[in-house]
Amino acid sequence: MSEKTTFAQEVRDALHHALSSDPSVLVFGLGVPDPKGVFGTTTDLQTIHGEDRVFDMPTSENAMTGIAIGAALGGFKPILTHQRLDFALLSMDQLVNNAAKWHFMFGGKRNVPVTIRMILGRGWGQGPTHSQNLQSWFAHIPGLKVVMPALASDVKSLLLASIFDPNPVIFLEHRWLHNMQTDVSTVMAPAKLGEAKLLSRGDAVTIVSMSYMTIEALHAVSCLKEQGVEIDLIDLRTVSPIDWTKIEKSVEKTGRLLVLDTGFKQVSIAGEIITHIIETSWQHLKSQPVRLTAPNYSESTSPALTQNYHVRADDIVTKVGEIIDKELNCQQLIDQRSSLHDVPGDWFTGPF
Amino acid sequence: MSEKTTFAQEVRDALHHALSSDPSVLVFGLGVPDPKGVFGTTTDLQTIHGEDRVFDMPTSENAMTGIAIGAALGGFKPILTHQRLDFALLSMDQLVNNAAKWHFMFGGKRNVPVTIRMILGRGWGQGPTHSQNLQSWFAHIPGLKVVMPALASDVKSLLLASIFDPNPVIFLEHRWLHNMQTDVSTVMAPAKLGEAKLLSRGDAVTIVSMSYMTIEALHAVSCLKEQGVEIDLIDLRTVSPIDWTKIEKSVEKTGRLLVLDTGFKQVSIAGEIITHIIETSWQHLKSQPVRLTAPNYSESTSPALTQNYHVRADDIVTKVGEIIDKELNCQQLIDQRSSLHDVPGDWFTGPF
Amino acid sequence: MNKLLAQKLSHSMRRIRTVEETIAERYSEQQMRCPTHLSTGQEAVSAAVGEILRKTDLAVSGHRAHAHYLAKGGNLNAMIAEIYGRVTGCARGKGGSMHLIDESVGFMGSTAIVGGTVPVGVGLGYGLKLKGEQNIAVIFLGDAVVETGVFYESINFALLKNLPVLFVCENNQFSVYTPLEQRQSTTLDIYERVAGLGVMTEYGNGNDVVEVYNKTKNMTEKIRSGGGPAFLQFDTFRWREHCGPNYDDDLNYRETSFIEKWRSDEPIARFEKYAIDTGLLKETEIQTNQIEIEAEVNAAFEFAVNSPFPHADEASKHVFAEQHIKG
Amino acid sequence: MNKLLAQKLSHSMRRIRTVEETIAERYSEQQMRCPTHLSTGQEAVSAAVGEILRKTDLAVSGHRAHAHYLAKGGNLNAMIAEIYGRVTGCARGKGGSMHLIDESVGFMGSTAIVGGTVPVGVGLGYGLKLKGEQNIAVIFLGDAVVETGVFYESINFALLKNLPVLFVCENNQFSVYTPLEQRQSTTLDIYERVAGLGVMTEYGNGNDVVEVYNKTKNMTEKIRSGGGPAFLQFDTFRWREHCGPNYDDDLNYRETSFIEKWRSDEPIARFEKYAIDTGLLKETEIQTNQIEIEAEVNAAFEFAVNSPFPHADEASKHVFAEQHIKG
Ligand SMILES: Cc1ncc(C[n+]2csc(CCOP(=O)(O)OP(=O)(O)O)c2C)c(N)n1
Ligand SMILES: Cc1ncc(C[n+]2csc(CCOP(=O)(O)OP(=O)(O)O)c2C)c(N)n1
Ligand SMILES: [Mg+2]
Ligand SMILES: [Mg+2]
Repeated sequence: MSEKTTFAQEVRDALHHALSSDPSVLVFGLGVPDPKGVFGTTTDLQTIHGEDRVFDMPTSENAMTGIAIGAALGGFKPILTHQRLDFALLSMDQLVNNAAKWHFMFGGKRNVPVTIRMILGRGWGQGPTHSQNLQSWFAHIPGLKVVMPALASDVKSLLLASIFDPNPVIFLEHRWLHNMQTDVSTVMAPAKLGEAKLLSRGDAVTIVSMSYMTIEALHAVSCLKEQGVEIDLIDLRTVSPIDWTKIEKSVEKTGRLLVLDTGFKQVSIAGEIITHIIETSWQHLKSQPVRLTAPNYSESTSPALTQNYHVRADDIVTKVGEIIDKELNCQQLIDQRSSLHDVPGDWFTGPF
Repeated sequence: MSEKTTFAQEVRDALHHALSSDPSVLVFGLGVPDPKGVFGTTTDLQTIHGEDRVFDMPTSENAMTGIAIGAALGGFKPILTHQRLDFALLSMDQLVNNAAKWHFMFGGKRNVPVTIRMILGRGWGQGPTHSQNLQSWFAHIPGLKVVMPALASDVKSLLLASIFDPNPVIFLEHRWLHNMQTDVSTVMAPAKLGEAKLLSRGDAVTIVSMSYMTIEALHAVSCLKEQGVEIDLIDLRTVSPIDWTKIEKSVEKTGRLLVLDTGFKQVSIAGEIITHIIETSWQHLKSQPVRLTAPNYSESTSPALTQNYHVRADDIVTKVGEIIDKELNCQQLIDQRSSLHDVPGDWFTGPF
Repeated sequence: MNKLLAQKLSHSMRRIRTVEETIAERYSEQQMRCPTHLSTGQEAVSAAVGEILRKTDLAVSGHRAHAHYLAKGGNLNAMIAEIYGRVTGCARGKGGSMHLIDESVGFMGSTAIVGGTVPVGVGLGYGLKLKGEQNIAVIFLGDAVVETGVFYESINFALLKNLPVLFVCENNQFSVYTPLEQRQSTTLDIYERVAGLGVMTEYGNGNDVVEVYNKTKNMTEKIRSGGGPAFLQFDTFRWREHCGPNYDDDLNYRETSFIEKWRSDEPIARFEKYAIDTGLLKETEIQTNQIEIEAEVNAAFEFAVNSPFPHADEASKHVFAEQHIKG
Repeated sequence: MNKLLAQKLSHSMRRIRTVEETIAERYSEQQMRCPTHLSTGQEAVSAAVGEILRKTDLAVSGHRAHAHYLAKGGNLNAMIAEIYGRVTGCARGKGGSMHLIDESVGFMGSTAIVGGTVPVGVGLGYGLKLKGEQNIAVIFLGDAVVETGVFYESINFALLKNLPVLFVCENNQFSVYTPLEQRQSTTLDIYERVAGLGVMTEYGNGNDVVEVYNKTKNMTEKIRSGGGPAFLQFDTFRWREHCGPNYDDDLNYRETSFIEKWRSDEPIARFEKYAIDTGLLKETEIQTNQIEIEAEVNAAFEFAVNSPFPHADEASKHVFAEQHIKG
């Protein structure tokens, strides 16, 4: 049996590798060198790489984003971390008016290689301002790349690709993924941003997914397989730019599309994918494309109000059943659930 | 012949009326009391209503949004103006984490009646950071209403509705509309937010549009009419919430949908409308729904690079021709153009 | 200082302490399922400021708001129920520990984004000024708020319009695990930097409830008489971990000597010693008080755990208000 | 002050003035189709700072950046072509007057959002410090920038890390039509408030190029020797309208006496009178200079109007960089 590691540990390994292999890499953010090391993703990095290159910061999200941009223009490759995406709302001016546009508005004279990690909260009373999944916003802005890793085995190569990409990259880490396990591997090759990954093959339906939704989709897919329904499951990995070729090819085969999204429904990435498929693959569609997303309201704090908030594996199975007009059973998925709905697993006992 | 007034003047009249009829109304923003009065939309209001209720502000977009929220909680109805939407990017934290969520996250204990006017720039070298149309962002956030007036005859009632709505309303005024003319009227009835308006009737195609795009659409519709093509033209007026009933009903009739949007294509309101129609009206569709939007890159400064950037009436005619598979002529629309492509009319000679 | 005031301060500090420590004790039951920031050790500031404020003064706060809410007169049952996610909570269970509200006593809301309510408080102050009723707006903030741009924007506007706004900074010298000197230039202390902007300021020992009381009293009077905004810094110390019920001194992010210095001088014992020594309070009175407080707090937890959860339908409610709600 | 320096300062101020006034003259031809903010009247600050900075120092600026770009050594032809929207422009016509860049001389970019480049400059300063080459980052800013939160966040970080950053504030006392006292609490002057935060500051008359030179020289030396960030405020006066080529004094937003005071003391005449009086410069030298400058400026406009527009395809280019571009 191979040794196991976690998603969070893989993030840390990617950061450590980047810092080790390129002296221009900088890592900073609230709590980066603290005892908890941003959920274990930055542990010991300051001790190893020094205070100049790895440091904590003031609660000044907007300026620190601009400082990252300036450092990038000065030849560095900064990686800025926000413990919640929600805090980064303070930095939209620097992100959108400067980072995203610098290369364009100066006619290609310079590029801005910054990576901005933002953690997506969920459950345990994160509530309205600690649980926003605003990938739609970033994907709407020309000049930003947006990465949403799902698999612990993918996150290292995706983060390395983001760090060494010449453009500003928003790297969205779902809090519920940090404890996911994978085999230890020493491969340090960056992925290609903009390439989705086919996680399972099938003719029945194409499911397009991202981030934590992909974990739910994987459960759904195996439950569906047992019932004879084979799924093309595409994990987006990069939600901007989107790997249209892979999605179009799959829909050409299946004629059926279900898109999963961790964000609010209205003006979602899921909607964009459906619209794009309507534009490109209309003639291949056998049924109407469908999306499952978070609803058009915020996640509340009370566990009583988050019970049905998020899309789960059984919802996916049910929706596939509707799409292919077949009675499917998902009781097994519901029975499998070992922990309460508002925690990623029994290991999580609060508070953050 | 009735007397004429302009879109800008109608905005000013709405503000004046609101200030006159409700002592809790406040108007502030950069330049509000200055000699230019925000393109003539705030002229003389300070002189009439006093410095306590109508005032200039520091270049502190984030705090001033929070101050508007605080004033609202204290019983006032503040109207904050940004001369460009782009500047409001500094205030996303206050807008999204506070204004949009206050009512929700305090369990309905209080509402936040703020109106935030943002002007959308275009042309005359506005460039990447003075021309963003980010209605998609606002429409993605639960708790914000988003109004995009098109007609000079509509703007007054829409602004009054926004001011007196109990929720935060983003009111997006396209700079190219300010000089549009309409008949003077003394009606001061607020519109209903969330209600679109059918501007022309027809069976061929449903066109859904917003803000300045509606002006281009009106030209297209009359050119199409001359060629025997009758259009259902729906001016959205409110892009969140969207008047789904009106759009669904029209598509049920026409079976064909073209959506126009002033914003970037990827993750646009246009995409949301198409996806929604796919979800609700799949069985009524005779052809694939289509959108015309700004492209997935920013508006450049050089006039040479904005020539084909925006969707114009003739593009709409051509697209309708594709949808209904009919050769249509739009030369007349091109010939009609009296001013250069980067100004709203000959009256505009720069610089802002 | 008179007897009545001494009683009130002791009672208020003990009440806050008892609430916080009861939360800490019961958090592991896994029924308070939200991030929770306790104020144990920092009670003096809230207690003193709370005694000075009028019900018609308006207050806002941040993530660590239990003490502010209680001291301003917020309903205890509704707060505990809120932390338990019950429909009887002050935000019907939608906001949790970080979103407290009780407008009936002028507690206008606490939110979770650092610095997020600072301009809101200034906007409340603007409204109060227009209404001309000599009420003030109070903004409770931590030392990290002084790093946020919106704080300076808010200060500038408050000065510009000469607003009746009191900024109360509880400097517990840490932001999560990070000491002040890793986040701010500390050549000048916080209050000195704020004074440098032209704001009236005062500085004091946040463990000393009498000092906090006197300095705050003095400053609020200046504000009420039209003196414009003021900023108070009180140094203080948080006993437990930043977020959650435990002690985390084993992580060694704070010097042992530092911890001991602050703990040994803790506000309740310090004040009660003084009050007993000077004859303001009697040991027995304090004990009686404590018993009453414990009964009240236990009742609040009873209330909370016996309250129903909000109905599932509430999840989608309150996105838009249907009408203007009077405060 | 020596002869060479006097010549350079006179030349630099005249060159900036001539460029700005030629733009003003030709703007009505409707070929410079972008918002354009002129620095006529404010030349002294740019000229003096520009003489002091090294090519390897890095500068950023805001919407009113022509003078900063030119003084830092930016290519004149590329700037005029940029304003004309031509492909030979410093940003290939994509950015216009408000987006100037010439990294070959350390002018790292100007942008259109008030305060937007302040943290960028601090980030450049952080990089310079890590590289340890005693270069400094210079941030040009207007008086309105002092109202933005990001300014304070940037100041805090620059102090915290003791960065080699020079903030140069040209206080022309107006933001568009709005005087300082309607935007800021002016009990203390800007530099006094910044000093209050713990920053080294200096204040001077922005019409006096000698004063600007000496105070800036002194401050840059302190910064280079590790003294940390510094803030300079120079009061100055914009002749023309905020944005565009015209005079707008008919709008009466500035007092006539104020206008007359500043215009009568304008920086070029003031300096040249002094330089001639003290024998540093001769009238004839100045005239020869001016003729050369006019020829250079006219040539730049010739270059611009004769340059091609970018090809339509360029509109969609440069959204993403394909590779890292070395500065
Ligand atoms: C804008 C923002 N950034 C980061 C956080 C995460 N965060 C929550 S509390 C906190 C520390 C605040 O410290 P301080 O203001 O000193 O208050 P204390 O916790 O010490 O009472 C931080 C950084 C946040 N909530 N908001
Ligand atoms: C964030 C932001 N708000 C508003 C504007 C509009 N605006 C452009 S220039 C300007 C005035 C800036 O004044 P100042 O900094 O004093 O510079 P000056 O124009 O006087 O040189 C304003 C408000 C903007 N560009 N960015
Ligand atoms: Mg603290
Ligand atoms: Mg100015």
